[in-house]
This record gives sequence, structure tokens and C-alpha cells, in this order.
Amino acid sequence: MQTHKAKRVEIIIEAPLERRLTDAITAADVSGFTILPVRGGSGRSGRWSREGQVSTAGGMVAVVCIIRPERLDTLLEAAFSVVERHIGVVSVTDCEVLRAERF
Amino acid sequence: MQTHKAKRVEIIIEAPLERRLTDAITAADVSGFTILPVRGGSGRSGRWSREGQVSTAGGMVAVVCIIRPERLDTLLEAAFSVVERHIGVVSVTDCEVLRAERF
Amino acid sequence: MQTHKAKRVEIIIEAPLERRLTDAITAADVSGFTILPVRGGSGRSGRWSREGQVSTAGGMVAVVCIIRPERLDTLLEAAFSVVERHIGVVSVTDCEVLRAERF
Amino acid sequence: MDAILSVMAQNLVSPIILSFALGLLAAVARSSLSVPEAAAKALSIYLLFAIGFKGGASVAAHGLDWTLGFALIAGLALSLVIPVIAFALLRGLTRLSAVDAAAVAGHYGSISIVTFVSATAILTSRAIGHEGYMVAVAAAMEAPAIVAALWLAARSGTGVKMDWELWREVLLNGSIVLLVGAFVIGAITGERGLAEIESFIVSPFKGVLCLFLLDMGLVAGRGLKQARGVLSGGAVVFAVLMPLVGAALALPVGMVLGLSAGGVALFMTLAASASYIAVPAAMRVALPEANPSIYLTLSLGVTFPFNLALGIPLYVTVAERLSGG
Amino acid sequence: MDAILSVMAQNLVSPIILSFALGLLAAVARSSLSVPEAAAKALSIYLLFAIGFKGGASVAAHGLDWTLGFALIAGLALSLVIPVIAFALLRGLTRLSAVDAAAVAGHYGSISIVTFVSATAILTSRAIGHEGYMVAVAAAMEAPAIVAALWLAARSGTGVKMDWELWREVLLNGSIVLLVGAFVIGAITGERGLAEIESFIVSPFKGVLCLFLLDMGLVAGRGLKQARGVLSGGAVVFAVLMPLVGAALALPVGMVLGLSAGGVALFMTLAASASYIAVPAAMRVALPEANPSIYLTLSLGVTFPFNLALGIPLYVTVAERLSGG
Amino acid sequence: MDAILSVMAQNLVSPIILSFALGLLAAVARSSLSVPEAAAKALSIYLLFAIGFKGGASVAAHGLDWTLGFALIAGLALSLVIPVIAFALLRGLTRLSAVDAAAVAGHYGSISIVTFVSATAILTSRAIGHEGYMVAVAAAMEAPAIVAALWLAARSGTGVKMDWELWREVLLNGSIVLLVGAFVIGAITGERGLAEIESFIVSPFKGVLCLFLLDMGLVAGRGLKQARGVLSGGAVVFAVLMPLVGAALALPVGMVLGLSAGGVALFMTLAASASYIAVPAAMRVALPEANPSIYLTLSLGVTFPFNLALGIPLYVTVAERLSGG
Ligand SMILES: Nc1ncnc2c1ncn2[C@@H]1O[C@H](COP(=O)(O)O)[C@@H](O)[C@H]1O
Ligand SMILES: Nc1ncnc2c1ncn2[C@@H]1O[C@H](COP(=O)(O)O)[C@@H](O)[C@H]1O
Ligand SMILES: Nc1ncnc2c1ncn2[C@@H]1O[C@H](COP(=O)(O)O)[C@@H](O)[C@H]1O
Ligand code: NA
Ligand code: NA
Ligand code: NA
Repeated sequence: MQTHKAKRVEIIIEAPLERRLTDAITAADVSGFTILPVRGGSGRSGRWSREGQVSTAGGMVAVVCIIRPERLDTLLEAAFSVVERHIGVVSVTDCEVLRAERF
Repeated sequence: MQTHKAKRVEIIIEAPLERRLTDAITAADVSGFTILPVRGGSGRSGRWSREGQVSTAGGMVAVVCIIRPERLDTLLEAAFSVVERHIGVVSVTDCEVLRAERF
Repeated sequence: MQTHKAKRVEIIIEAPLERRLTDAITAADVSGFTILPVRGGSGRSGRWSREGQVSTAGGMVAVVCIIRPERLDTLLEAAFSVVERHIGVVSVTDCEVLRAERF
Repeated sequence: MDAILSVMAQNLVSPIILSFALGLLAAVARSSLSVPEAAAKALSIYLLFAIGFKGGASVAAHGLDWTLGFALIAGLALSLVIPVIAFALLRGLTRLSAVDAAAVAGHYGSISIVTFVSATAILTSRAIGHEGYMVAVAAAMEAPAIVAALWLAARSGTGVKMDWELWREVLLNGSIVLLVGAFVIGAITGERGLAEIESFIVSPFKGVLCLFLLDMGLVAGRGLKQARGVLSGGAVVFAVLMPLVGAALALPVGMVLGLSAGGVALFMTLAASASYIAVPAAMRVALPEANPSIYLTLSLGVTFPFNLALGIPLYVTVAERLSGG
Repeated sequence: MDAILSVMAQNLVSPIILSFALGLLAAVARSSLSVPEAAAKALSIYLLFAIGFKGGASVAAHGLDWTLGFALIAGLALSLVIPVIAFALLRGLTRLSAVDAAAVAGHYGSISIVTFVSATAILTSRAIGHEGYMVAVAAAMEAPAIVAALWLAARSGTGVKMDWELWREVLLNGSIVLLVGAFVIGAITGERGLAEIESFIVSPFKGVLCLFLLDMGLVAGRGLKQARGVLSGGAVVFAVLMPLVGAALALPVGMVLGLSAGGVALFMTLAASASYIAVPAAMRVALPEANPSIYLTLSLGVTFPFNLALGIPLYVTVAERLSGG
Repeated sequence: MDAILSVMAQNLVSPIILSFALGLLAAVARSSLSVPEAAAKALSIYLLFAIGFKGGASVAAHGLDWTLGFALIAGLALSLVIPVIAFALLRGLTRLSAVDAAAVAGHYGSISIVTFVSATAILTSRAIGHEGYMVAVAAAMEAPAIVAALWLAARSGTGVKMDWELWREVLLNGSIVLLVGAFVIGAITGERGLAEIESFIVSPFKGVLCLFLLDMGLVAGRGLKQARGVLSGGAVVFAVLMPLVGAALALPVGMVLGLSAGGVALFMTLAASASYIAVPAAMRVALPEANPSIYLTLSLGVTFPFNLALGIPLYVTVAERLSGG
């Protein structure tokens, strides 16, 4: 089937910043994103798990955003403005999408 | 370690269509897939969140499918037959897998 | 924005082995990983779903690990030592990351 | 009239209504308050199990008669007729496309089990009895309206796939199966079964309902914020008018069937209520072109609170006056 | 005989059994009914906490005697012996590989706490007393069978890694820790503690058990559909025969120990039941070559409902006749 | 003295404390025991709703007086003053950086609602009355300390962004909205509303609290294991000393306000308790440089169990002696 080049951006960020990040992405006119729950992880600040947690502190979420290549920099800048001072991982992968008109 | 070329297909689709999609994928003889929960997102049809929801309407799931490159088109066609009229994002990434005999 | 080459490793593994896998990864001195919940899936051993399950048996988790290219083999060997006898899928994708100093 | 107003006023200050209002306000003010999805589903499982079981146990205690059969048929008929009326009203009052109007119409032909549950809670607190089998009528009215909606959409030229798989999904959706299943269990185990699990499904029932309504308020509030702009004034008028139309249709039918005052009130409530769980999911599959914000917002954001706050007390008072006396 | 049949018939129409049956039917009919994973886990935490606490409080009330120690040892011994018998039976009745047979055997040596809980519910409703410390015996019987299974597998040449980490996981798995912990809390706080939380852990207990069994029915039904083809007739015969063998072994032991009629019935139930939570997870780690569909389906899909519907009433009646009566 | 010790000893063997201890031990022993996130959130929603509602209903029953206004102001003042004292103490006792010290200080100015709930449970079981509006005081004391903490951090040169969005998040965070909302619902519906949902929010309350504390023990235990090495002896001393300082400040204030013995005890408990839900989330946003292991471990891992086991009984006994007697 015919596919089109795009970028898959995955931002793993602290849960208390979720709204700030999605607001920033939306403000940057990004066409869409999807938020995946995260159960736990480990990094320089140690091991964590969502099990039994009530507070959003001490949790992360993963925001996945598929975007046209030419819009990548706008998105990264928007994301970076939020992630900058905070814990978080931003990765970008090349991908192909069906139905490019949607992006 | 020795790895083998493969494709990672990620289909984000409305939750009420989950069974239809997985049935179509299975019918296309795809060796396996994994379903990840999705917490929320945003797109042309607006922002949504699973929080407090009982209905499957107004929710998405992410189906990840790792597949041999030569089987990609079969999978995409099966997926497209379900996604066609519906909300959903299909992306394909190149990847490498361990234990290729499993795919 | 400036980005740096990295690898995104995704390991889908049986839930009862989660701790063993993360211990092995940690022992291999990997800088970080994130664990995503998995809702269901299908493979040669049939279809499964987490719905209503109490036991960790009959469930999988997805461990995502972003890593410098030169550390990839160490990670794969660590992961393989756990996955070897077990059900599981290991895939590697090229990616770019912001803030490479974190990895 | 005064009586109606006093019942309404009293209803407005019940923990149930206020919990819904709290959720609504919290969502509109963008509070972080939220109920986890799994908890909301667990609450709904509890409510369906409890209401089904109690209905069945009550049937076991009071026996069945022919009325049940007639009530089921009447319920089925109503849920096929109401979408047609709703569709006509929508086309008159709004500029919704035929597909959107058909989808909305399907929601109003079906029922909202929480509206039903809230009505039984009000009946209980006012000590008005009702037929236990009304739960079965509720279950029977869940699905048929979907067929009506798809027929309306097809008539307007939208290709609709009502395949066997969709039939199965609709008829065996979780809430129908649980409601009917619990009803049957209640009917089989009867008063003895009820006694065994009474302190689980009877005493804490209203409190659980409060938490569930808190959650529904949150979801409705989020939906309303999201849907601003999508909804016209005409659509909102429809969402307030339609429950009254449905209730007005159900009233004479319920009386002819010879239902008790409480039974008539519940029948009116069923006709007046609009689905927001089963039908939306079916519509996403069968009518993806229809805009979900419209039907979800009208059903959950307007009609549900209208019924909860004003509709149910109205139906109860009217039913009491006219039928039960 | 008549008495047994009447107890069984009465048991079959209890809300508990029927809830399980509802779940099973819903899953087989591919209904969308499902209990969220988090809710199922929450229900199991409630049940373990409640049953442990009540056992401990009852020990605090009635005091401990030497029997507990002997019962623990007898339980341990049984759960080491049963796998060996099960293994032999499986090799005779089925064509399962040695590894599969060893894995299944391990499940039958261990116990199912919900089967135990259901048995206590039946004892309570029939007003038959039992030793509170049987909960501790249940906990003691969870793990040892895993060792027996690994030994059986190793004997057949399958490299098995029973490392220290696995020991820790098995002995400190969540259900053992919660059951024993709640037992100790109940024993320490006694009747006073029980009074404080009685309306949480005693009165609603049976209702919660119904919902949990509904969920187990759903999971079992899904498993059965999935496993069609994997299971031979011989395996199913085993899954019905083995609980009877286990119960028959436990009966004389319990009588020699001097347990009350209820205690003997529970001991038989423990021996007859098969694990479906802790042991499967351990087997995935230690015996990954064994096919999980086989052991899960036999344990949860066949033996559990058999015990629930027929086994427990049988054990209770037999125990009452022979020991307490 | 003897009286205090006996109250404490009695408290130590309550199901509540022991459930926390069980969770702590299980986590430290790396048991797989865990409560799903959704279940923990559901439990906290239940507790907030119940405690708020009961407070409101009690206000409806006993009426309001000026004391509420003064108590609110006093609470606000305390939660602004305590962080300053805490900051000074931390800088004296530990080598924490200014940012870390400011973040920790903010937690101690705010409150822990579960500590408050546990204190009311102890008051209830000892039949000591208290002002229903103390719940409102608790809500008022949640947020102000965050401002104090940010001011302390800013003074030490850390750029802090206290934007409007953060204000909204802090003031409308889920727990404040639910607590205040349920309080208002309770106040509006009064004794009648309480009667309707009593068997949901009153009778099972203590049992639910046990499960929630089990979960908190698990989370605290995991945190403690994780934070070994991060915590100095001085920090631990602070976490035990600071609640006593807070309680000592609140004692005279509560007495001057003319609160009942129970009210004074609760006021002391609020001042003594440290936040571990709302403030950590705010700190991650506003002071990301501060190390979360430090403030979470001190608050949840040290101060919370200290208050639960020793602090509350102490505050209750002292308050009874000095004010209510
Ligand atoms: N290399 C990585 N790959 C995947 N996730 C990571 C990685 N590094 C950090 N994370 C995630 O980000 C969180 C915070 O990382 P850190 O700031 O290093 O403590 C971790 O707990 C992980 O969930
Ligand atoms: N570009 C995108 N990247 C990631 N997810 C997307 C994207 N576009 C849409 N989605 C997901 O698909 C859902 C429906 O998209 P839409 O049809 O645009 O409303 C959204 O709510 C997102 O969860
Ligand atoms: N090709 C695949 N793509 C994605 N996930 C897979 C794939 N194969 C297997 N899985 C996952 O791994 C589990 C076990 O696979 P299997 O060993 O083939 O039964 C499946 O249930 C899926 O969740
Ligand atoms: Na209707
Ligand atoms: Na057994
Ligand atoms: Na404080």
C-alpha cells in the first residue's frame, strides 16, 4: 500500500507535567498525539513504579506523536520548552504512515 | 548479537473496533501482535481521555505488530480494511529483531 | 534542534519475568528503561488478555530502553539471557534523542 | 403542581444529584479530580449486578404474570418508535446531517441504566413499590433502537454495515448480559439468595451510586467543555424536550399495561432516558461518520442531568397521581 | 446419599455458583462483559485480607493448641505427596509430556484460596464451625508443591532453575504474605479488632465473593475457549478425579488430627483444590517449556468449577457424617 | 504518662497500624504484594468523600459558629509559618541544599489527609467528639505551604515559576475539590443525607482505611528501600521532631480558639502531618531541582508512620488533658 514518510516522536515525561506538555504541543499546532500509560521505570533518579500510588508525582506518561518531517522541529521545540528543566526522554524515529492527509 | 530486519507496525484505533482489527490481522495470518492500553489523546476530533469512562466508545487502543518485511503489505491491507472508514493512525518503522524464526 | 543517534529497544516479555529482566538490564549498566503495561496479545501460544486476571502468569509487559548505539550489544545480551528460554519479542529501532548526555 | 415542585426541590438536595453536580463543576473548573477507568467500570458492574439481582429476587417473591410479557413487547415497540420521532424532531429543530440525526435518535430510543437506577433509588426512598421485572424491560430496551437508527441512516443513503458480528456485540454487550444474568440469578435464588448478599447489594447501594454519579459528572463535564461549539441551541432544546416526549408516550402504555405507580414511573424513565454506554460504542462501529461529540454530549451532558434533576421527580409524581393514586 | 444430593442441589442454586456460571456463559458466548484487571486484583486483596483476618480473630478467640502445628505439618506433607500421585495419574491417563505433567501436578499439590473461601462460605451458611487456623494451613500449602513439581521435572531430565530468587518469589508471593499477614493482625487484635472492621470484612463478604466468582467465570470461560484442542479427554478425567483423590487423602489425616467436622471439610477442600494464581506464575519462570494452557485450563476451567459445584458440598457432607456428625 | 503509654500501646495493636506495618514489611522483604494504582486511587476517593461528607453532615447537625472562620485563618497561618520553621530546622540539622530544604519544608506545612482520617478513627473509637468543620480546616491547610516553600526557594536564588496554571492546579487539585465538595454536600443534605448513605460511608470506613494503609505501607516501604543512602541521620531526626514542633504550635492555638478536646487533637494532627500527595506533584512542577526521594521518604516513610503509631495517640491524650479534660 502507499505510505508516506513521517516522524514518530515519543516523549516520556513526568506525569505532573502532562497537561503542560500537551498544551504546548497543541499550541504548536501539532495535528494529534496519543498518551500511553507507563507502569514503572528506572533512570538516574532511581527505580519507580505506579503500583499503589495516588499522587501523580513519581510517575511518567508516554506521549506519542506522529508528524510530518517538516513539522518536527516545531514539535521538538515545543516539547523541549516543557521538558527542559525536568526529567524526561525525547526520541524520534523515522516511520511511514498510511493516509498522510490526516497529519 | 545477530539480528534480522523486520517491520514494526503500530495501529492506533478506536477501542470498539479492537476485535474487528485483531480478527482481520489474524485472518491475514500474521504471526503475532501485542495490544497496549491508551490513556488519552488528541486529534481532529478533539481531546479525549479514558478517565472515568465505562463505554469503549471514546477510547483507542494501540496494536503493535512486528512482522517480516515481505509480509508487510498483507498486514497493511488487512488493517486498512478495518481502519478505512474509521478514526485511526497506522505507522510503520524499520526494526531489527532477535530470534527471527519466531516471526 | 540538535539530536543524537541512539537505539530504541523494545522487549515484550512475560510478566512473571519482569523483575529478572530489569535486574539483568540494570546489572548491564544500562542508563534507564521504561515499563509499559500490555493489555493483551496473540502469538503462537494463542490469544490472551489481562482482563479480570489476578495472576501475573498469562500476561506480558513491554520494556522500552533507549540507549547509545555502542551499548546496544551489552543490552541485547543481558536481555537475551533472560528471554532465551521464554516467550518474548525483542526489537531494535534506530532513533534520535534530545539531550544525549542523559544516556 | 406544588407537590411536583416540592418533590423536585427535595430531589435536588439529595446526595445523588449533588454528587453529580460536584463532578460536573470539578470538570468544568479543570480540577485534576478523576476516577480511574477501572474503578468506574467496577462501580458500573456493581450497580448492574445489584439492580439486576434485586429485580430478580423481587420477581421470585411476588411471582410473574402476563404483564411482564406485554411490558417487554411494549418496551421493544417504544424503543423502535422513539428513534423515528427523535429523528423527525432533530431534523426540525437542528441542522444536523441525516447520519448525525440518526445516530442521536438511536441513543434516545435506547435507555440509560443509571437513570433507571436513580429512579429506583428515589422510589425506594419515597417507599413507592414497583415491579421487579422492570429491570428485564430495561434490558430489552437497550438494543432495538440501534436497529432503528441504522435503518434511518440507511434510508438517508449512508451505507451501513449491520453484520452478524455487530448483532452479537449489541445483544451480548456486557451491560445487557450482566443485567439479565443477575436478574436470573436473583429470580432463581430468590429471597434466600438476597438475604445472603443483602449487606453487599442493598445497604451500600446508594452510596456507591453517589460515587458513580460523581464520576459521571466528571465525564459529562469534560464532554461539555470539549463539545462547546459543536452543539446548537436547537440540539439542546431537543435534549430536554425528547425525554418529555418519551415519558409522555410511555405513560399511557404503562397505565394500559396495568403497571403499579412505581412501574409506570420507571417505564417513563426508561423511555425518557438516553443511552451513553452501549449505543455510542455500536455507533462508532456501524456509523463512524456520525460525530460522537454530538450524541455523547446530548445524552450524557444534557438529557442525563435533566432526567436526574427534574425528569425523574416529574415522572414519579405524575405516575403516582395518574396511575397509582 | 439423599442428604448429599440435596446439599449439592441447594449449593447449585446459590448466588456464588450462579455468578460463576454467568461469567462462564458470558465468556463462551463472547460477550464483551469483563472485569478490569485492577478490580479483579482489588477483589482478591479484599478476600485474602478478610479471610486471613477472620481466621486470626477466631484463633484469638478460641486459643491455639498443638493441632495447629500438626495440621501445618500434615498440610505440607500432603502438598508434597499429591503432586507425585498427580504426576503418576497424568502419565497414565494422558499423553502429556513429563514437563507438562510435572507442571500440572504442581498445581494440584498447591491450593486455590477462592475454593477455600467458598467452602467457608458454605460452612457459615450451614452453621458448621471450623478451626480459624485452617487459613494458616492454606497458606502453608501454597508453595511446597512447586518444589515437588520441579523435582518431578528434573527427574525427567528438564533443566530447572530453582534459584534463590525464585524461592523468595514463591514464599513471599503477594497472596501468601497478605493471607498470613492478615491472619497475624487478626490474631493480635482479636475480637476487638474484628468488631472494628466487621461491617467491612464480614457482612459484605459473600457479595464480594459473587463478583469475584463472576470474574473467575469470565477468565475460565475465555481459557476454555482458547484451550479447546489442547485438552484431551484423559486430562479432563484427571481434573475431576484428582480433587477426589486429594480429598480422600486429606479426610483420614484430618480425622486423625482431631479437626472439627468443618475443619476436616476445609482440609479436604484444600487438598482437592488446584492453584491458578501463584503456581502458574512460578511455572512460567521455572518451567517455561510447560504449556500454560494445559495447567491453567485444568485448574481454573475444570477442577475449580467441579469443586465449587460438586466437590465442596460432597466434602462437607462426608466430613460431617464421618468426623463431626 | 502512664495513660499516654497505655493509649499508645493500645493504638499500636489496632488493625489500622498493623495493616500499615504489614505493607511496610512486605515491601521491604520484596514481596510481590501490591495494590493496583486504580484501586489505591479508588480507596482514596472513598476516604475523601466519606470524611468530607461526614464533616459536612456534622456541621449541619451542630450548626456553625464563628470558630470555623477563626480556625480556617489559624490553619492558613500555621501552614505558612511551619515551612519557615521547618526550613530553619533542616538547614541546622542536615546538609540539604536550600532547594531541597524548601521543598521538604513545604510538605510539612501542608497536611496528610490520611493522618487526619486515622486521627478521627481513633477519636471515634475512644468516643471523643470533635468539630465537623475540622475537615474544612484540613482542606484549607493543603495548599498555602506550597507558596511558602516556593518563597523560601526563591529567596535562596532558585528561579521558581509560580504561574497561574500552577495556582489552578494546586487550589483545584482533586483531593481538595473532593474533600470540600463532599463537605458541602454533607452540609446541604445533613442528617437525612447521611442516613441515606450511612451504610456505605460510615460502617465500612475503618475496614477500607485498613486496606488503604496496607497500600501506603507498601508504597512507603518501596520508597524507603529506594532512598537508602539519600537520607542522613539528621533528616530522619527532623522528620520525627518536626511533627512534634507542629503539634506544639497548634496546641495553644486550638485551645485559644476554644476547640473541643477532639478538635484540638485534630488541629495538632494537621499541623504535625506532612503532605505526600498534592505537594509532591506541585514540587515536581515548580521545583524540579529538588530531589523527590528526600521529601517523599521523609514525609511518607518517616513522619507518617511516626504520627500514626506514636504522634496521634500523644496528641489525643495531651489535648484531652489540657483542653477538654
Ligand atoms: N534510556 C532510557 N530509556 C527509556 N526510558 C528512560 C531512559 N532513561 C530514563 N527513562 C525514563 O525516564 C525516567 C526518569 O529518568 P531519569 O531522569 O534518568 O531518572 C526513568 O525512570 C524512566 O522511566
Ligand atoms: N499525529 C498523531 N500522532 C499520534 N496519535 C494521533 C495522531 N493523530 C491522531 N492520533 C490519535 O488518534 C485519535 C483520533 O484522531 P483524529 O481522527 O485526528 O481525531 C487521536 O485522539 C489520537 O489519540
Ligand atoms: N510478531 C509479534 N508482534 C508483536 N507482538 C508479538 C509478536 N509475536 C508475539 N508477540 C507477543 O508475544 C506474546 C507471546 O508470543 P508467542 O510466544 O508467539 O505466543 C504474544 O501474545 C504477543 O503479545
Ligand atoms: Na429512551
Ligand atoms: Na491441592
Ligand atoms: Na503539617
